[in-house]
Amino acid sequence: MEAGRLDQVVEKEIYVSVGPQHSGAGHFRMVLKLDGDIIVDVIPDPGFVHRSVEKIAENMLYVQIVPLVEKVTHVDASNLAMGYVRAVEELSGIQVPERAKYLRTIACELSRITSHLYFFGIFGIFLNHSTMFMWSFGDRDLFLDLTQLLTGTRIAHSYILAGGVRHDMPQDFPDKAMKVLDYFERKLEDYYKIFMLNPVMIERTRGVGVLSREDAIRLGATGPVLRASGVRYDTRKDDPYAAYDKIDFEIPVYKEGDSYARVMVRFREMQESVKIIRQALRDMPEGPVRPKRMVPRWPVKKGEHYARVEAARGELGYYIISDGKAKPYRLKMSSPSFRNLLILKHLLRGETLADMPAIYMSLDYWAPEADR
Amino acid sequence: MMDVAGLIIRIVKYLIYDLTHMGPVFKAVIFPGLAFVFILAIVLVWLERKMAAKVQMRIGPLYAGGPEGILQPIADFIKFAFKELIIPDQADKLLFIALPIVSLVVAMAPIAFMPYSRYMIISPNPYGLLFAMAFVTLFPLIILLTGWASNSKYAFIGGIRAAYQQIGYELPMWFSALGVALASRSFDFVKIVESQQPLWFALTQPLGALAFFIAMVAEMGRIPFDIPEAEQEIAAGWFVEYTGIMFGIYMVSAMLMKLYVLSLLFTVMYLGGWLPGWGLPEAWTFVKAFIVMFLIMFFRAVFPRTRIKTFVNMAWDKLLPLSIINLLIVFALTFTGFYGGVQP
Amino acid sequence: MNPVKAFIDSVKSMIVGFKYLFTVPRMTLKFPEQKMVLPPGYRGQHYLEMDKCTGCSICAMSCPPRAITMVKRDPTPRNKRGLFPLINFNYCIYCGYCVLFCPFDALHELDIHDLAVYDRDKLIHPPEFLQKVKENPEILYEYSGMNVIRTPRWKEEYAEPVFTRRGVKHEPIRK
Amino acid sequence: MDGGVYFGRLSRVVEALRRFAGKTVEFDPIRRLVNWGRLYSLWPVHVTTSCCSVALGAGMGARFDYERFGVLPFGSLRQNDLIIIEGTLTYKFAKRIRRIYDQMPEPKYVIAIGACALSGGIFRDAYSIVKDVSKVVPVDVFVPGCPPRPEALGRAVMLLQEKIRRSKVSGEPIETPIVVR
Repeated sequence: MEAGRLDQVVEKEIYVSVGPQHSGAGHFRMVLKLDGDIIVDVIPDPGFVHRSVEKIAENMLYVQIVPLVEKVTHVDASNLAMGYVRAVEELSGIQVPERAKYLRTIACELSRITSHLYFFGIFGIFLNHSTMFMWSFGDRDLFLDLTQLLTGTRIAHSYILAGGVRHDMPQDFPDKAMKVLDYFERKLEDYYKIFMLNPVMIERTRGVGVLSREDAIRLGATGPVLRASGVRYDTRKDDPYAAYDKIDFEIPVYKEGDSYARVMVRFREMQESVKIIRQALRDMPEGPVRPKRMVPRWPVKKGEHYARVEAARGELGYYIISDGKAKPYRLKMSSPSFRNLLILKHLLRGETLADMPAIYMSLDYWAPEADR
Repeated sequence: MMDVAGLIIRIVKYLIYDLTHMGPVFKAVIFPGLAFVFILAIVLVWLERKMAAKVQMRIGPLYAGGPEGILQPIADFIKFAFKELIIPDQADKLLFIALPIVSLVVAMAPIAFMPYSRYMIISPNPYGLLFAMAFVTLFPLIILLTGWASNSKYAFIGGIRAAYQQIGYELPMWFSALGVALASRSFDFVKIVESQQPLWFALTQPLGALAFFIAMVAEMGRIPFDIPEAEQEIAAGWFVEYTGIMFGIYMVSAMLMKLYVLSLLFTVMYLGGWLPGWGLPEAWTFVKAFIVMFLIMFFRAVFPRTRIKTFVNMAWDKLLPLSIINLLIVFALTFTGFYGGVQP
Repeated sequence: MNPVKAFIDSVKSMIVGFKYLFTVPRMTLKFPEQKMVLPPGYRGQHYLEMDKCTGCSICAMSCPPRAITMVKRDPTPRNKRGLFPLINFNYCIYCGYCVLFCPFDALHELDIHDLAVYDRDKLIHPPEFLQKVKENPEILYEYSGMNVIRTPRWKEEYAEPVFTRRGVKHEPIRK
Repeated sequence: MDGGVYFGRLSRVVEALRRFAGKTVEFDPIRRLVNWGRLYSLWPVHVTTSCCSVALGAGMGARFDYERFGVLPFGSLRQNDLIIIEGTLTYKFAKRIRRIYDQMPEPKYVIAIGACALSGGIFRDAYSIVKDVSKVVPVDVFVPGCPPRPEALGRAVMLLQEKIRRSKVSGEPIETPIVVR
């Protein structure tokens, strides 16, 4: 709309731009068409972080693509790498030592916890609950300490490589991990009391942005969004990878399908992740974690393959076409955030402007992942 | 010339007498007035940030200077004072420039009627409660005007929200205040406090006190009712276009003066002001008001923001009946002579 | 929602807040004064041992952002072609592949990872400089112009998180 | 552009006053006071260009807590002083960043963090990204890393504070040799 004086506005609807500079939208823009306080229509404007990852990947060695795909979702790096490495390994039949599988599980779950904590922080700040932001980001840092102990860096791990993991875990890792997990389990109770039980928060999220089971399936929702709508679907159970088939854990499912359920699914998933890490540390067998010598060229066979993993935001798929050379012919990512973006439009229509942050953030939309 | 010199000498003599005997100038400029309020404002900003930081397991402002970074608010203010002023092309310029100053005046005016003790009051007035409440009521209109003058969509939505919010809390607030006035049979703050002699009104009118408290937090625009300036929905709401010192003035008036004035109002109306009155009566008032301020600032660390819809629903469904029931109870009690003692 | 239950839950939330206000310790790492102990194997700034380098260029080949260029220097007995890596930290993503894939252990990583510069040219580290970093890692701060903020009035000490029953805090350790 | 019109017809008088004030303000005690206010009150804009925002988030969180330095994120850009460009800047975003920069009041500062912001990093083959952020907005401090540690961002804030401390109120740097303390 042209910038004019407000008293000259005769239309009933006004357009309000949310993002990219806006405390309610990071690297994403949507234009809301408002009738009074009701959102009549949403015009999403993604693509602010489009970096043509798939095309760049065609000019890179297979090993170099691991950090590349991690950049797509920095908060969830190991899961992203896990999906890619799984595709490569299954395509060319690379065997992975047993211990490496457990280490991969630990890395993936640490990654999931940090990602969910990131979600909680941002969700808190979107509801203007700054304490939740500070607590989540503070506790997230303790987990980043663990990942830096395990993988060598805080965020972009590049830990999971074809044929194993980069290096074995340090001697003092289990002790430190147990300390952090004990602390975190105690802390989660306080999270629950100050945020989930908080009547103001419940009032803002319960019954807001309800996604029915049918709509969730029809629109292709994935991950916690799908599970909050009552669909029990998780790649970790349905198509196990790493060591998930040997580990006992539950998949939290909620029936309500509103923002509160989506938050609760993530909350319960963090508790499950803590359990998974504990079990993996306990059951981990001895043995090698990688081939003797790491080489930058991976022996990838000719062919094509699709593999998927359960990233923090949902099911993440990689499709690789290889012509047997050092670089892939084509790499296609199917990212969960992009699939959940469709739902945003569906959910926002008819809600009020005040519900926009609660709905938008409850999808845990990560723009670089959707734009790629 | 001699006359002028004599006049100056007389003025100086008067000032000395006034300042040493706590006359009107002392009251207006130093103790319940300007100097005290501005020092308190600095301490409050610092305290709010520090307290939120402690709940959030972090430190808060530290390196700006002073013990524990107490100079941080001054640094912020200096920065704003020397920042560029931007007046949007499309704005209503006169209103845009004038409104911050008007808002400061309106926000600070009730201080004149607020008693710290029987004598420590800038402008004693038999209708002090009415005046103070009238000025308090005026502030959302300034927010609405600001939203209009900025001619920005975010600011406009913020202004509309403020007006909408006022529709919710205004009636419960006045009805609760009416209960106090009825019980003490006066609009005079001094009489209101004195008539709380055995029991505070917070104890004899708990429903009214609760309704007034919630309406008061909404009036301040503090979390959980900071709906007009909702950062995450409408950028920063009604002051989105203000820069530099004009924003600084808004921060002082909207964020701090309202907090201070309304907390003091609550103390005087419901918490018995300077009662029990022995020792230094001003200290009693101050400590009580400070606890109220502390509690309201503490909400920031615990609650998220409500929605405008819910708030207005709650105000009409819960607060208004609460305040009316309170009023009826007070009405009944006055006939039984429960609040006797102070005659009109 | 039931208003009485809502009131009780609000009070519960506030009690948690008060608990944190009075009992739980702060977890902030006072950064310029305190530094974190980084684990061995942390992927920070690189250094080079020029006498081990053979100029095989595997580091440059495996570098995902192509931050490493092989530059010509005086040949050594081991390095007959005289090719040594120059690392441009404008590009470097600290993935550590160069160190991982180096067959001769010539490249290594330090635990220094807090560089910031006014001038981006200071981030291009030629092989001689990478060699010097090994002997004196502090040279990194001087070279990048950060010595203006490293004042002696801060006693820099190492700290690490300590978990107590009430929470977590950072306590200084001796290293 | 969304700048301001300075007081309409009074602009000439205002300009003279400004010149006078500009001279007065550069006296050393006043300059130090103003710079002290500025350097301990850097409010960053809520703009996340890309994924290095995780470093900023960690820095704002309870572990590193940049509010100690006076860095307090605030909702609206008219009240902010600092843009932190976090990572990749696409051409689509670059227009907005320039617009955000123009809308902010003087003085304003820019910190660019992450390899992508410095040079394009791993994505510099992409057709859609800006390889050099300083061609879009003037950058004061650069931070390498992908993403940088929060400590590095803290160092960047300290470098920026040092830069402000050694500049005039108008923003020009003072020509003094940098003394190694």
